[in-house]
Amino acid sequence: TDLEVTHWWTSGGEAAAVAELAKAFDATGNKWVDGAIAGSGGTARPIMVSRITGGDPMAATQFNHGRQAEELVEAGLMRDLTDVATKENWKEIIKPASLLDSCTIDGKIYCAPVNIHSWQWLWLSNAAFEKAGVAVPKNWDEFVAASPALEKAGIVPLAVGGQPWQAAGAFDVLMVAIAGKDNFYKVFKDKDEEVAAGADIAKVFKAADDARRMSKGTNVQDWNQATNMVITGKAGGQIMGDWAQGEFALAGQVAGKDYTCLPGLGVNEIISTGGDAFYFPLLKDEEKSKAQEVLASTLLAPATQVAFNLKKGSLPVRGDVDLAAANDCMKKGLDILAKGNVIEGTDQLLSADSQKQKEDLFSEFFANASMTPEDAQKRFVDIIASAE
Amino acid sequence: MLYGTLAVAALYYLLPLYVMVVTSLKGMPEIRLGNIFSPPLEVTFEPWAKAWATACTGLNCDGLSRGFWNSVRITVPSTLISILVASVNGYALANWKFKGADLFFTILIVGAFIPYQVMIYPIVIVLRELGIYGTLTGLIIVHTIFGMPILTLLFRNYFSSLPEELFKAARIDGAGFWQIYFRIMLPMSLPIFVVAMILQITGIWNDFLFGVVFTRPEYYPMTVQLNNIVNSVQGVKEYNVNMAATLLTGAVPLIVYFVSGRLFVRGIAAGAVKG
Amino acid sequence: MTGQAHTGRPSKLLRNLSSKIASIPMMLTAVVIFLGGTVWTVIYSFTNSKLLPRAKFVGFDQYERLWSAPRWIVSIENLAIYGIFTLIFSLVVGFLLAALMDQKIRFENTFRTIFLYPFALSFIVTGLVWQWILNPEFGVQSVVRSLGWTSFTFDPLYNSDIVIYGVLIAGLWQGTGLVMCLLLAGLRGIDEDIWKAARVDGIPMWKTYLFIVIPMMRPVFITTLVIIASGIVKVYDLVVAQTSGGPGISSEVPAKYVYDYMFQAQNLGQGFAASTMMLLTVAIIIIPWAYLEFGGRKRG
Amino acid sequence: MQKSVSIKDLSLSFGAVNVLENLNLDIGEGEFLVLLGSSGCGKSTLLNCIAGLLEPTGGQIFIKNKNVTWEEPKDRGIGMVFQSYALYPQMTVEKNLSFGLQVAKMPKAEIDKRVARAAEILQIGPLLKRKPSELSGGQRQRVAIGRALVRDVDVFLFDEPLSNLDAKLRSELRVEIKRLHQSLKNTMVYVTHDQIEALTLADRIAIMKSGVIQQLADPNTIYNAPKNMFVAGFIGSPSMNFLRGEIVEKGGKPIFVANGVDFALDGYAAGEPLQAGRKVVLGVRPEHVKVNEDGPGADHHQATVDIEEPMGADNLLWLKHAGHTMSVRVAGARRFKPGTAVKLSFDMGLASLFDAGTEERI
Amino acid sequence: MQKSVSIKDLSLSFGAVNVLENLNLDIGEGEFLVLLGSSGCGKSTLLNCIAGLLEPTGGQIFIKNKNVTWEEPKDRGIGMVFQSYALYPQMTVEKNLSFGLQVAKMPKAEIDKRVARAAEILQIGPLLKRKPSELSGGQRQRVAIGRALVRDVDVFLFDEPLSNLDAKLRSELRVEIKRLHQSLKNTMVYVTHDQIEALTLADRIAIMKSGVIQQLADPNTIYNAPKNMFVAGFIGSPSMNFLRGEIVEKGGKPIFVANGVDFALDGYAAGEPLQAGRKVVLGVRPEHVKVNEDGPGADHHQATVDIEEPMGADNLLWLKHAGHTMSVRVAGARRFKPGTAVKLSFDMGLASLFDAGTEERI
Ligand SMILES: Nc1ncnc2c1ncn2[C@@H]1O[C@H](COP(=O)(O)OP(=O)(O)OP(=O)(O)O)[C@@H](O)[C@H]1O
Ligand SMILES: Nc1ncnc2c1ncn2[C@@H]1O[C@H](COP(=O)(O)OP(=O)(O)OP(=O)(O)O)[C@@H](O)[C@H]1O
Ligand SMILES: [Mg+2]
Ligand SMILES: [Mg+2]
Repeated sequence: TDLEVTHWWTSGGEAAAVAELAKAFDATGNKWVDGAIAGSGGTARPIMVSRITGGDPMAATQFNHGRQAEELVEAGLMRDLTDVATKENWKEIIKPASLLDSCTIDGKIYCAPVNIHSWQWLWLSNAAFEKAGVAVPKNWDEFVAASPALEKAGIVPLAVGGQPWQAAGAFDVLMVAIAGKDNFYKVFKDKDEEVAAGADIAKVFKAADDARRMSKGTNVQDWNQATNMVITGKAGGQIMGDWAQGEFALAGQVAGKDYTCLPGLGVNEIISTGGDAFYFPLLKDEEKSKAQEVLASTLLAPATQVAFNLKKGSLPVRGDVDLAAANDCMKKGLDILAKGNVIEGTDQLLSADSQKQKEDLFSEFFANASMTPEDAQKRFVDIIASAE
Repeated sequence: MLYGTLAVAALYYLLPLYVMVVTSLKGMPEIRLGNIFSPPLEVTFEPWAKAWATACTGLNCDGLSRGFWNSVRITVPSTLISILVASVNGYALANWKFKGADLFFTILIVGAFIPYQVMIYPIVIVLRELGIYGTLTGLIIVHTIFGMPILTLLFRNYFSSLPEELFKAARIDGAGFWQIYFRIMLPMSLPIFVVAMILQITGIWNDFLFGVVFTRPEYYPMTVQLNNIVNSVQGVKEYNVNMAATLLTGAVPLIVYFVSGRLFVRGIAAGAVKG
Repeated sequence: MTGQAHTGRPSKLLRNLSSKIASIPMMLTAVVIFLGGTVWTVIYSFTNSKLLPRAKFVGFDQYERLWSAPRWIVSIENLAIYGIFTLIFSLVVGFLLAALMDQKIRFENTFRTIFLYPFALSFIVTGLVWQWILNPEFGVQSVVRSLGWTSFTFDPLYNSDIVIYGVLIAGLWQGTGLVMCLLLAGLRGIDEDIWKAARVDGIPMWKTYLFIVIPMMRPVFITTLVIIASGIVKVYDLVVAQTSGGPGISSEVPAKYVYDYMFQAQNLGQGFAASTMMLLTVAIIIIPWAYLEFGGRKRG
Repeated sequence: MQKSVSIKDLSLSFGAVNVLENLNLDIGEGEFLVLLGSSGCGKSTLLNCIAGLLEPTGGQIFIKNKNVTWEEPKDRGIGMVFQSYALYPQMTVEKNLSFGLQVAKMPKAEIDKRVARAAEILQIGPLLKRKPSELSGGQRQRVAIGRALVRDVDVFLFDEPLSNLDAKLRSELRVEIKRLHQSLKNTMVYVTHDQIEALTLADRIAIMKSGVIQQLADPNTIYNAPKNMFVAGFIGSPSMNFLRGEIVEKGGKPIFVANGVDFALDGYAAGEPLQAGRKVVLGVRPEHVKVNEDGPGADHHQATVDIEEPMGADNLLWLKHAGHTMSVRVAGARRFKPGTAVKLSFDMGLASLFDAGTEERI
Repeated sequence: MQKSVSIKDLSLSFGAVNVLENLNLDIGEGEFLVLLGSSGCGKSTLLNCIAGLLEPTGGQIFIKNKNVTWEEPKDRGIGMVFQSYALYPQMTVEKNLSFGLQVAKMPKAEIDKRVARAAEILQIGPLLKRKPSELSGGQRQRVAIGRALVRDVDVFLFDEPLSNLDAKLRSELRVEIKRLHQSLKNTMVYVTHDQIEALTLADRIAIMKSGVIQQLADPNTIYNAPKNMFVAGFIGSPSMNFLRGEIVEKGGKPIFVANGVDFALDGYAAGEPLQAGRKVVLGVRPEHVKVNEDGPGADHHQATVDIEEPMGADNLLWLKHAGHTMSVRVAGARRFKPGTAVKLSFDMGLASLFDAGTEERI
């Protein structure tokens, strides 16, 4: 049976990873009809939502798991996967459990997580630092300290692409690294305005100010172009999720040798468990509904998980798979995961609306040097105060 | 002096086209060297071939070729139907005015100013209720709807500018609504039909939003493919492929323009400018 | 169509029946889509609908939030700047070109095609090309620098203060051709004798244009203005393709705000409120015009 | 007289503007009726009502005693000819003629017969294969007439059919239309604002002003016994001379005095007694004033030539006479230099007297 | 006669089309010259050359003995009045009049004086604050004339100034223009295709055909002694009757025979001897034929009335006479039913004879 699957994985590493999913599904005798929409989730999601609400749903679609599909589920447009999940024992195999929790609404499971994406990475170009004549930094502070040397060498210290979510994401990473996990939860989970307005967070804004200074001259839009700057040594580093690794891999670079990765910015080794999940709209066609179940279980099959995540650079959602082929950075991530040093991603904690406001704030902040950290913090507090 | 000014202006208008063409004929190494205005040292058609046939979006690596036929399949019926509907409306408004017709028309014209984004939701709902969401029919209807205000205005103005006595004579000859439309008005309206056709072909061919929101992937028009190719950056941006893709996508409306530009101005003079 | 002799007045409804039937698509579009859609939008702007429309009314909350959102304010400012300059420049440039073209020049067709062809390209394409030409690393700036002026800086798309003018350049490139065409058609409609009279009166060319011809072209200018204005309000694709609203939020426009909040932020209520504000602006500009143009006047 | 077209209490308004109000008009079978009036007086509106192209706000229209007020134009037995010809530009002449018949699904043979007959009557046979754009103005107008002709209608309606033609063609086609009417004997309703056309073509003329028929009579009556000053002034070129004055009793007879000059009224057939002291207006047509000839008044009517307008066959003199300007027409050969003093005489049998208040003929 | 405008060997072509070729014309100081010709003959082109609005391909133009061939229009001392009025629609009448003066930087007081004077001459004082759209056609034309008036020019150029007006207004404004000329005494060049205007206004008329002046003479000569058949046929409405025939010797005198009917030529002043056998055309104007009156030929010229066109003051008869149609004008009071047999007589002193080949007057 043909199943149309929509997603926004169109960069080189991503496309290669999707190909693995498709291959696995095709192997079950069905057919994966690819519905890629380029231009990141911001472009793709509206189209997906329109199609689902418009009564012409695809068979499966990517969302960031978290709250993006909440209302679609509530409106009864999405398919309940509880049967498959119980049969395949997802509760047991999916690690960390919070991933499945994000798929659960009123005790029913509505999505199949496929990977864990952690935002908490700083990627550094060894070549760039060599050229600038400084050692590759071990943490954020060293990185900040090294930035004048990089600048002098004509290298942009920190690449931050123009897409709003990159700036917002970088801030979240700084938050965990500098203010710590507790403060992170207080602000984003409990929506505690006082903490948000407090001195700890002010430090984060200071760091964001540094980051802003260091990112001057990036002049690219897409995240992978920014990553490319690191790969080619035009930039010193980039705060970006583990998906960036796919790009390094595609460019034939080797972790540790050509580039360095610092989880939690080297300050606070932690992994955030955002990620992607597939949702399955309710279909009338019975045959397709059956195939949906096949797809769901295929996505979580150990072999698929390995193949997919190796290409994508993300971590598998099940703890029981063997990732011997994983590279250095990935192994670092797996270690941290094994230690249980995890936090939830902001997509899981905040509504899309608050996320968007946050993106607006930080994309403005990063682009506009005249906005003081204090002002930005004030507006940040407002957003947190009104968040649901 | 006169020609000098015109030539300078023409340069400004031609520059981007020049850049597109030149870039699309260069190889990537040459592009990295810098100057976008320098002519290619070594002309290569590879970017064109790639843009047309092998550029990837997600898993599909058949470039623009698939989108091209979809675009044709969307543009042809949408153009024809929207023009047919709008011309009949314009004709009814100009010659067979009934009470309240002006009110509908005014609403329609104000509708021309509504940003498309605002209308997406209501239209999704309407199409869903009609059960044609995601079909080609649905998309054609959407194009017809959004083409209607400006086209109706054009046709109404044009038909109003035709001598009213012609219409009266036809009525005395016993011709009815449709007979007058098909046998008297249509044959006299070539210029305005050309204008409408150009506007619709360019508009529909270039449309991205409706094509992606109101259809499913097997009908995605060329612009969606273009967007995908341009936005799916794999490593470095392949500007030459992007430019080739852009030119390929723009080729159809451009050709339509070059071929019928003369009639366009004549038609504009007849339809748009008169009140 | 009716062959029977009527002794009395036939039903009002049945008169012009074909015309009414033929106008059904127009009536449906006008009422269901444009009117219905608008009313629906306005109503739901008073709710807190998120991903799906829900009739939970929250009064003016969405509007309060809208007007306190810096991005909305920036969008409005940008639209104002973009709008005013587009109006001015496309009219001025369009008119100048039209006036030049009206001098019985040779190669008129060639020039006209050159000025008009960008109109055949989509905003996506326009945005992309200009993004590239204005890119400081290999566009105009780098070319000028490579010619020796190393301090030359021209990077509108990467400078928050002037980015909207970068968008403007592209917008004008795409749109002035049509304006020129419209105005040229208008110029051609001016009575030849007016020119002669002005020459006999000894009025210099530019004064003839300024004081006589332009005032005479009022209707054409109004039509053109409406066409330009409707394009301005709707500007979206161009910004998305060229700058995505960046750097930061400095080239955001209202239509993009609407789209982003409706779909990306999944806050339909906010999107609807922003739409309603846009509609309101449009209505204030358009309805008086539409009334004058179409409502008040009957066909002679 | 058999009635062909009969209009009862016809009213028509465009929005708030009443163009026609309670208009009544009977047109006889085979009559040539001309509607004459200045621009905007409602002539076309009336004609369009008869044709069924405008829907009256009130009243009824009968054609051949059948109420056609709500009929479609094609069912009224009328044909119409327009000022701008209104030929279908994309069709050949033949197609233009046969279009209406084809629409009516008439058999081909019959259509051909009728087209041939119309072409013969109008002598447009050689033009049948041409497009309207390849015809001269006069030929176009002939085709337009042919289009009504082929449909074999009872009533021909003409809306200023000759106004777009130049003077020479106009006078040629005028004769042709007259001849056509003499041979076809259809009822014809003809709208014009050219008084020459009205006078030469009409059996009866209806003079309209602001939607009201001022006088309906044969051309001779209209010209020589206009019912009021409007009609009198409207017909005749140059216009009738109007002299304002009053009736004075002199020698037991009423005479007319204007600016201190006497006019004997001998020969004027007044419809009512002329009381002394009544303010009246004397109307005299330019060709009814004799210059330097014997006749009534020649002894005391002195005038000076102000301007002379030689028009070939005639010579038009503008005279200063007792404080007013008077136009007088003399034969083309009789020339007068400006400044010449002349004697005038008036034939009251051809003059008109109007009440100065009501402007009606006395 | 002092020359005001003098045109020497003027040629003008639009691309391959020669509109004017080696045209020569002298216009006297204070003369009213009318250019008369049918549409497209080049009248406007000639006028535009004089005005400086068209650049001649060859030849020279002198105004007041100054070669102005290459001068700007404003420097030629000419004013021009257009058929379509060409008023600046968004300016008031006052502004229309003064705009040219303002541009020329004339002092305000002087401008006001001139505008006031023009307004007085043309009686448009009360209209000064109005916009052209609020004026009637006649008023607009007056303003258009005023615009030339304020500039105090030597030569007025009129391009069909009255063609857009209705008949009545036309005759009124005609008189006004005539009066204006009598009081201003400027040189005026007036283009028209209305022969009445030409005949009544002109000191001299230049009749043009395809860019060539056919005859340049005073109206009387043009009307009564046309130089060729084109001029003869062009002037006069209805047209001169042309009878084709030949000269026959009878009783030692040349007579004219057409369709077997004799016309004595007594009284015709031929410019050359009339040889027997010469093919000629006899031209007789409708008003020079007498009906049922005594005169030359009344004994043997029989005719039947075909159509009668009563036009008020006159009655136009279309007669069948010896195998051709002849139009004859009689007084309006004399009515003839179609079919009536009548006797005709001809006054050869007023007729014209043309060579059948060259069409030139004999
Ligand atoms: N469609 C219309 N709407 C409003 N007013 C109209 C319309 N048609 C005509 N009128 C008005 O009705 C009046 C009569 O018009 P009509 O066309 O009958 O005049 P007319 O006598 O034919 O004039 P003309 O000689 O110029 O053709 C005019 O004052 C005109 O302005
Ligand atoms: N700009 C032009 N280009 C080419 N041919 C022209 C142009 N203007 C006039 N002509 C031609 O020149 C000839 C004379 O034109 P002109 O306007 O002088 O005629 P006219 O005597 O004024 O006619 P009308 O009475 O119609 O105004 C015409 O045959 C016309 O077609
Ligand atoms: Mg009319
Ligand atoms: Mg002319």
